[in-house]
Amino acid sequence: MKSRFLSNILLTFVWVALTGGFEFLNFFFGFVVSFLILWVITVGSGEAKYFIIMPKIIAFLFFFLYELIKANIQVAYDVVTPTFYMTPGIVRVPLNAETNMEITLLANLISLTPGTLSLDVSDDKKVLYVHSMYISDKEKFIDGIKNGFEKRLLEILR
Amino acid sequence: MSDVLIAIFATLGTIFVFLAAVGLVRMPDTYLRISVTTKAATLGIGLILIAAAIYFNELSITSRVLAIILFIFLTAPVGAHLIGRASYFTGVKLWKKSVMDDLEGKYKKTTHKLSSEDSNEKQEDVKK
Amino acid sequence: MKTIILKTASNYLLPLLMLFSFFILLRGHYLPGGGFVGGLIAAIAFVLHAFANGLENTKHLIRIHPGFLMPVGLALAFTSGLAPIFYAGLPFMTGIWFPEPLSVIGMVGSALFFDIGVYLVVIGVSLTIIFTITESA
Amino acid sequence: MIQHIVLYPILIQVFIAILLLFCWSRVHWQKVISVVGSFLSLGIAIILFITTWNEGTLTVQAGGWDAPFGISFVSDTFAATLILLTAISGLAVSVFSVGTILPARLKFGYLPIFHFLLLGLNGAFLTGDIFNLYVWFEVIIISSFVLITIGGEKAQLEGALKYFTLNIFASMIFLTAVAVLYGITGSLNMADLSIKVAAIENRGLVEVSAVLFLIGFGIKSALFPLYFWLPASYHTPPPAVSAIFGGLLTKVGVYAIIRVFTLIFVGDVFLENIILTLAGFTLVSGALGALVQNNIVKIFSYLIICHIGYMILGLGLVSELAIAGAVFYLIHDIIVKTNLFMVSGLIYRIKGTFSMRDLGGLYAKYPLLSLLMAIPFFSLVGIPPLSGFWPKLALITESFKMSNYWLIAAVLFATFITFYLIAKIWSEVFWKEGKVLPKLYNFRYFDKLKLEKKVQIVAPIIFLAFVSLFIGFGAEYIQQLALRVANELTNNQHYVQSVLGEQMIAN
Amino acid sequence: MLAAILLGFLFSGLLVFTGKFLKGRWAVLSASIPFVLFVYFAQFIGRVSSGEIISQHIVWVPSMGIDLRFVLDGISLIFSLMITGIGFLVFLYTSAYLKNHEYLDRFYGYLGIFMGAMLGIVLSDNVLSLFIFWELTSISSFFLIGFKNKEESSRKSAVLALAITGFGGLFLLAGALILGSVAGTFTISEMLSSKELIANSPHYIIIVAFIFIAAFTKSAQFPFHFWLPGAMKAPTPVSTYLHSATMVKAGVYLLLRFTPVLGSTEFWNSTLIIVGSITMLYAAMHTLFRTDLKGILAYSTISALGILVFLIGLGTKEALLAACVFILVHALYKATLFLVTGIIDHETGSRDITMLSGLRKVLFPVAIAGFLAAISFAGIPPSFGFLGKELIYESTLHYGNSAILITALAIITNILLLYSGFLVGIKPFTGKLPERFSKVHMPSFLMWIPPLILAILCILFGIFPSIIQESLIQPAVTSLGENGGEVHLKLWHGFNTILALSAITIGIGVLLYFLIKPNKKVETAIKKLEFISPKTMTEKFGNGFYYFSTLWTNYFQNGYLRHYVSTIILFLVGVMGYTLLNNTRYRLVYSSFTALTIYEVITFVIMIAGILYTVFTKSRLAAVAALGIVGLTISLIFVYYSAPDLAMTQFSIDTLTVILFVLVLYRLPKYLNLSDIKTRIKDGVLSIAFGGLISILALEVLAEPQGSEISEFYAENAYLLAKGKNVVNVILVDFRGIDTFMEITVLTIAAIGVFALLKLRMTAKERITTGIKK
Amino acid sequence: MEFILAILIGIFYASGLYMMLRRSLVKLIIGLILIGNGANLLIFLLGRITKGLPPIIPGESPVFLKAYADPIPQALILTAIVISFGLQSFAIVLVKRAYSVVKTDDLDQMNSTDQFS
Amino acid sequence: MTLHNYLYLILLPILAVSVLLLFIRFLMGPNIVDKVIALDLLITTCIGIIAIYSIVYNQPTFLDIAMILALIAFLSTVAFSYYLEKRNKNE
Ligand code: NA
Ligand code: NA
Repeated sequence: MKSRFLSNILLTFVWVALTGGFEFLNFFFGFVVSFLILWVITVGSGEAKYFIIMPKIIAFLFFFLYELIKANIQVAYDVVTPTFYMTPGIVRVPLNAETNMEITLLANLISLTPGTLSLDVSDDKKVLYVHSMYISDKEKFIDGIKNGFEKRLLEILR
Repeated sequence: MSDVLIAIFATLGTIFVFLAAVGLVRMPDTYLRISVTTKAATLGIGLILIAAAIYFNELSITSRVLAIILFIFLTAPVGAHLIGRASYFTGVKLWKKSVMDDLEGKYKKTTHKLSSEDSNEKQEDVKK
Repeated sequence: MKTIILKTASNYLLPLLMLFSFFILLRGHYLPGGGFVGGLIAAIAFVLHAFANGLENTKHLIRIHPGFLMPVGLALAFTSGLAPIFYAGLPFMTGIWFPEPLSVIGMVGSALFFDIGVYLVVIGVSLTIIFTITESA
Repeated sequence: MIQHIVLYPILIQVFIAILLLFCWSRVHWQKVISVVGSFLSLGIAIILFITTWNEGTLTVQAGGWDAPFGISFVSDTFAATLILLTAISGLAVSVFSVGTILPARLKFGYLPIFHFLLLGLNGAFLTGDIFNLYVWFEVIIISSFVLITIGGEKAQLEGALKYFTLNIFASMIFLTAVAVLYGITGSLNMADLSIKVAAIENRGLVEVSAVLFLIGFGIKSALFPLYFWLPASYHTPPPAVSAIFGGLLTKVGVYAIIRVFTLIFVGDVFLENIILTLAGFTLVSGALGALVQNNIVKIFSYLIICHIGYMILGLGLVSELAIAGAVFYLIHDIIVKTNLFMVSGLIYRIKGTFSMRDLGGLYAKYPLLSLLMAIPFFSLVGIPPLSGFWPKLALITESFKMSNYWLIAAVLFATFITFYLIAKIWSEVFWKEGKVLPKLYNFRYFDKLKLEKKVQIVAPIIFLAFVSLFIGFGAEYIQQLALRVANELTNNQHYVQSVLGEQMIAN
Repeated sequence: MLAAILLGFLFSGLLVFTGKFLKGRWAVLSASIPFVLFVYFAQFIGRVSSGEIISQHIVWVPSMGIDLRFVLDGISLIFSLMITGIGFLVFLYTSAYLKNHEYLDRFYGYLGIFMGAMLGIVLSDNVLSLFIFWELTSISSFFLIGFKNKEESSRKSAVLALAITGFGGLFLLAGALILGSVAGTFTISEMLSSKELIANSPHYIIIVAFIFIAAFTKSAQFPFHFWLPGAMKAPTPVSTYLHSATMVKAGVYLLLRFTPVLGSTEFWNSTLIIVGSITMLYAAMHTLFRTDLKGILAYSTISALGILVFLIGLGTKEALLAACVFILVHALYKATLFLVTGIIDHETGSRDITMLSGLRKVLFPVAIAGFLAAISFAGIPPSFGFLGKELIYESTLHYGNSAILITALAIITNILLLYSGFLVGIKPFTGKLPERFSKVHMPSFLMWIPPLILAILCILFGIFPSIIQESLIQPAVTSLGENGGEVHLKLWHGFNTILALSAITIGIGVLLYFLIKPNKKVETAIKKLEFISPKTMTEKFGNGFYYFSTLWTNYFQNGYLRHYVSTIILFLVGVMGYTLLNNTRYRLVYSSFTALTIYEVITFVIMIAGILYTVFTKSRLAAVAALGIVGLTISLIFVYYSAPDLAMTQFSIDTLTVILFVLVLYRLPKYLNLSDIKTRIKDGVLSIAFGGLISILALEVLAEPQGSEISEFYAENAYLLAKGKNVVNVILVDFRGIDTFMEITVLTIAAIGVFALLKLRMTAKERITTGIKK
Repeated sequence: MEFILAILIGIFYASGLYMMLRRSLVKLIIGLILIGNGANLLIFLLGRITKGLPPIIPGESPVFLKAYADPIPQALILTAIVISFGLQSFAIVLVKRAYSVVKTDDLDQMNSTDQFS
Repeated sequence: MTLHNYLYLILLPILAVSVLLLFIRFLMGPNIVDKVIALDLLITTCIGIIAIYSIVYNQPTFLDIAMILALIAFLSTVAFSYYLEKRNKNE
């Protein structure tokens, strides 16, 4: 119930931002619309509470942006230069993340940074298979993910 | 001032998009293409959209721009994941210089069940 | 498709898309959009959900049969067209409006209800078609 | 406010259809709603007809926007007549459907779609806007697609594919024509177009767009050499569907051709010659096709094509009398063809086949029913003084006045073949001793039906037989009507005035 | 008079419901209908003979010039009395002949309709109403010929007869309509005043030719005669009534009726003389080779009809008088003989002339009737037939230069007819009675009285011609436009050439009767010549025509959708190309075009490449993806050219379409390349022509100015009146809301269609199947 | 620009027709879609095209301040697109059903209803 | 050079060329997956083009189209993946 309420508030803000009218009536209307939508689709079985940890999120966002730009440049270099310096492959990364939300966010973040791509999660949710452009050292690569994205992400989410 | 900002954002964005396009053409295998491009474009489009937001400088438009960016960031990796997975099912081969394939033999051919370990029983191999 | 990534994503994309669809519906009279595109986006939201979670789950989520939205939408559109005949003896589909605009939606009148009718029909139609095809695939 | 009535035939069908959709799974209610609704809409059609007859052309501007800005709906005598005929055929087929359509089909929306089809027909007849006409055409064809495929039997699907493709293609050509017309006039209102097109200097473009309209509508009305979809498909759906198709569907095309070529594209000799040529070939080709068939429904299908030729011929001859002939034929044909396909349904119900070779013995076993069926048969041929006879008088006379002897020959030829075929059908189906046919499983033969079902099958046939007898024996009324229609069509300023109002024309 | 005509129809209408009641012993009562009518018409004899013309005018369809305008003059009267009088006897006869027949009620029904229609023909003064009744006689004849409808030959004969008479009927229709538009009226009596106008009209020949075809088919003139022998499949009362006494004379009546209007021209006279004489000779010869009584009678009827046409062709006063008399003569003796034949057939079960003899011993009154009729048939004094023949010779002898030739023709015909008359009327009754016929009974008096009455009349009118001279013949001749002089019918003219000719005729005829014995061998011999007979020719033509129809239909309706499409497109390209290229000015107003930019060029390049890729790719999925790209570029064009709503909609629809394709496709087999290179080139050329024309058309339209008042109105009023700023949306939900309403209706229907198409599976219980597995 | 668009529309019509003349069911439908797109673009072009000025009344003003694109063709096309969507989806399903019943994608083998019987 | 000219004459053509490159990949394939990726990226790039275009013509309205593209584009990728998986499963 609480989580649904939070989702509701969140959606209300999205609505207000979209319509651009900061009046009480618009908030109210946005709330009603969001409420109805949530009621229709009965979503939100607990995940939404995580969104309230705002500072950590912001910190994480900056970390992510940094990674994003860094990796982009690395790849860009490889793209524009005539020869490829890549050592690509598919790596099996064991997961600490447990819930669907955690796994999904992690996989997406990995995918979003250039050069890596989450291919799939094993059915028992223990392993993430990642395709990467640069695997000079497999252990180092896995370590980078586990101590980088995963650790920070789980900090926020848990 | 804002004009300069717009120009910078737009230029950077365009370059990223362009590089993604070049990458798509140049990359030697499907996984690399997915890997390289989807995200580069995402970043590039995000930057261009920010340029537009600055240009119009209006709350409703800015919020719309943010919504678009949010959406691209939400969907692009999922799409990449789906299509990458589908590539593997359909037997798209890795680049010949690839160094490893941990996924090999993990998919059950008929049900597409993915196991986490190399189990003792022999798994059917999707790739031919 | 059995992928938790898509499944999880679709769970947060669904409400978001629904919100957008409603937003696009309402502002159609002033900006690009309207019942048709709005309805399509809503339908696409559910289709996405169905891709990720299987059709049964999506149907369960919607609760009513999507086909039912078609007569409801048609009836709404029809009534909004008939209203002027009964209300003021004006020809079919003549626009009648509340005198004052509402802050978010703008002017409220028969045309708006008509557009909502369109919205419902489009959702009903798209979902009926896609669900039927998926089921018999 | 009397002109509000113009939209009622449309609104009632919308209402019925929506109501039927709400009763999706309650087939019994659907049947009741459909029949009661059809009676209501017949009532409305009669009122509209009488009002139009007394008051002259009526126009209602949908949405309250003056022409040419909104969509005008116009009921002149022509439109009102067709609305009336649609209501009559609609009522008959509604009852017939209730009696003959399998429950499986009824459970999947047969009746709502049927009423959507009637809605489309009513809309097409009443609209005064060329693009809106396109939309009504789409309503008609999509409903007909659904009706022709419902049940999904192999033959149905194969026929439907051809039906679908060529009709969609016709719509595209129609749309192309609308684009051209809008491109040169900037208008869509047909009355407005009537004025604007006349003022256009580049007659070549007008002619091209007219050709496009002719071909688009020509496909829909099954003219030679555009008719191929019809013989491929009309015999595949259940007879109730064929009845409404055979009676009304191709006629919408004819209606549209007549409307467009009397209102918008007037006085182009080249086009008139093309229309006449097409009419002649249609008469002959349809007759030749009918001659070689063995399946009675296929014979009727080809006869539809053949007889379209009469109507188009009347239009091509341009004179008021000839158009009156075309209109008379149209009136006759709608009723008789609808009935004919219902009759074929009845025959199928009795014997379980459409094949002339296998049929037989009807007259011995069902003398009264046979006599009843003879009425549409002989009306179709135009055994005087039955309904099909009268319009031919004007067509032959006017062809003669144009010194177009080969058209007279075509008319006589088509009449002769029809005549011969009906004699042959009578001889083979009714007279000949019937074979003992293999029993059909799951088939309820006519004998075994409950009285209620029998009435639902036979009553509509009797009803339409009486209507066609009235057309024949009350030919004077029909001819007066046809003359008035022809007069209104050839003097289209009434129409234009009614739609645009006095001051618009002055500008 | 309308009532008189309708009585027959009413009677048969009633029979539909009360048929069972009349089938039994009350059947004879139905004869009261023609009897009443006979009396009704008989009461006009006095008024008509005094020169009065009784007429009735009922407005029916005035706007088409069709009135029920009935006129009872001399010629109509004769026919009316014949129709009702013989009708009365035939009705009586039938009640016994078809006693307890399962479908007696139907039979009477058809007869009733026929009688009404026949009266309609002879009474109509409006040529179109005449046509209406004309067709009704064909139809009722169709039902009567096919009465024994379980026999295939009956059905075939019925269809053939209907086809031929219906064919003629159409010519009557066309002829009447043309005549009507030339004369300015459809009323025959009014046409008389415009005789000159009609004769001098350029359409005179076609009018006459059409009316001739109608008359010849109905009256079985060569080469349209062959349906009549076939029509003998009908029960004997029908042959009696329709195919000898009345219906076949409708053609003769038509010619007589139009003699005053159209006659007395070279074309009229010589055509009739030629056709009439060919027919009378040809048919008379045929009687020599027949052994079936009805066959002989049929051919002799054709021959007699030939004589009538021939006489009308002569067109002199004498000839017309002879025609009037001969109509009656023929009706009386032929009806008698048919009825007699019917009795023989009914009682002995045979109509084969070679088998029948000595029947006088068992059927004495019938023998008398047969004998008397044969006398009249043969033209032996003092019969009415003799009188008729004298008149014929008189008219041929007075026919100018070719008198000798045509008289010779008439004599030959009459000799042959005499032979056939004896054969039918006398042969079966003379000689030894075969053993197997010894138990033959006399039929009911209802059957033998009617022929006897007729036979007696054959002699009575011969001895006392004055009975009918003043009352019937004179007014009839007058009504044909011959007013000069009185008509005198006398049995005895003194010794003259005509008498000599009669004597020769009778002498040779009787000689022939004793010399030639009919036998089957001759009949089979003549059958070998069938292949050049008009009937065979017609059948061959029919088969050839059927073959042609098959070819034609198969050519166009060959089952290949692509052929249909290409035929339609060929037609479209032809007509459109002709009009467009004829009127194109090939001018491009570049200044009015918007400038081209690099991104647009690239968009176009991609779009075109996408289209081509869609067309030529070998993978279905790739085609769908390429279609997605094409859709995307279209959206871009909508963006470039200010149509945001369109861009959105196009894109969302394209995405949905792709999804639909994808969901459906994986069930389908791989693309196959099925057409050969030649087909592909042909299709390619056609496609390019089509696309090229559309492009030229678009450019042509762009060179024209376009009014924009309506869009300006929308732009000005969208917000002020319709409260919206997105004008496109305002149009959709307000200005043109009904379009949108119907658009969602279309969607709903499509969705239901999809649902039904995929979900509705006829279960085995619902699917109708035959027991036999294929 | 208009010139190229006109040619492009011709290409749409031509290739649509060419596809319709093939024997494959799927190609047939793609052909119809292409021609439909061509027709829509034709309406668009013949309604005259304007760059960068959508028919949306800007800001607070009640009427247009400067020239704008003609909204009517846009509304017409919108209706036409939506209708074609309905037809297309029906067509696609029809193909699917026809294939599952007739067991072939080859149109030439679907001519039983035209034959004499 | 004004901002508008810069965007119009330099950036838009670059984006257009990118689209062309992507299209070339679409044509080249070699797998259907590559075509799908190219299509997906094409749509994304179009969002960029539209955004620039809206600046050039000062029409924020066009951003709404970009929004729709962003909302729906993803779905065709999902559909194609669905197709590929399902087809593969059924073989
Ligand atoms: Na990455
Ligand atoms: Na809308």
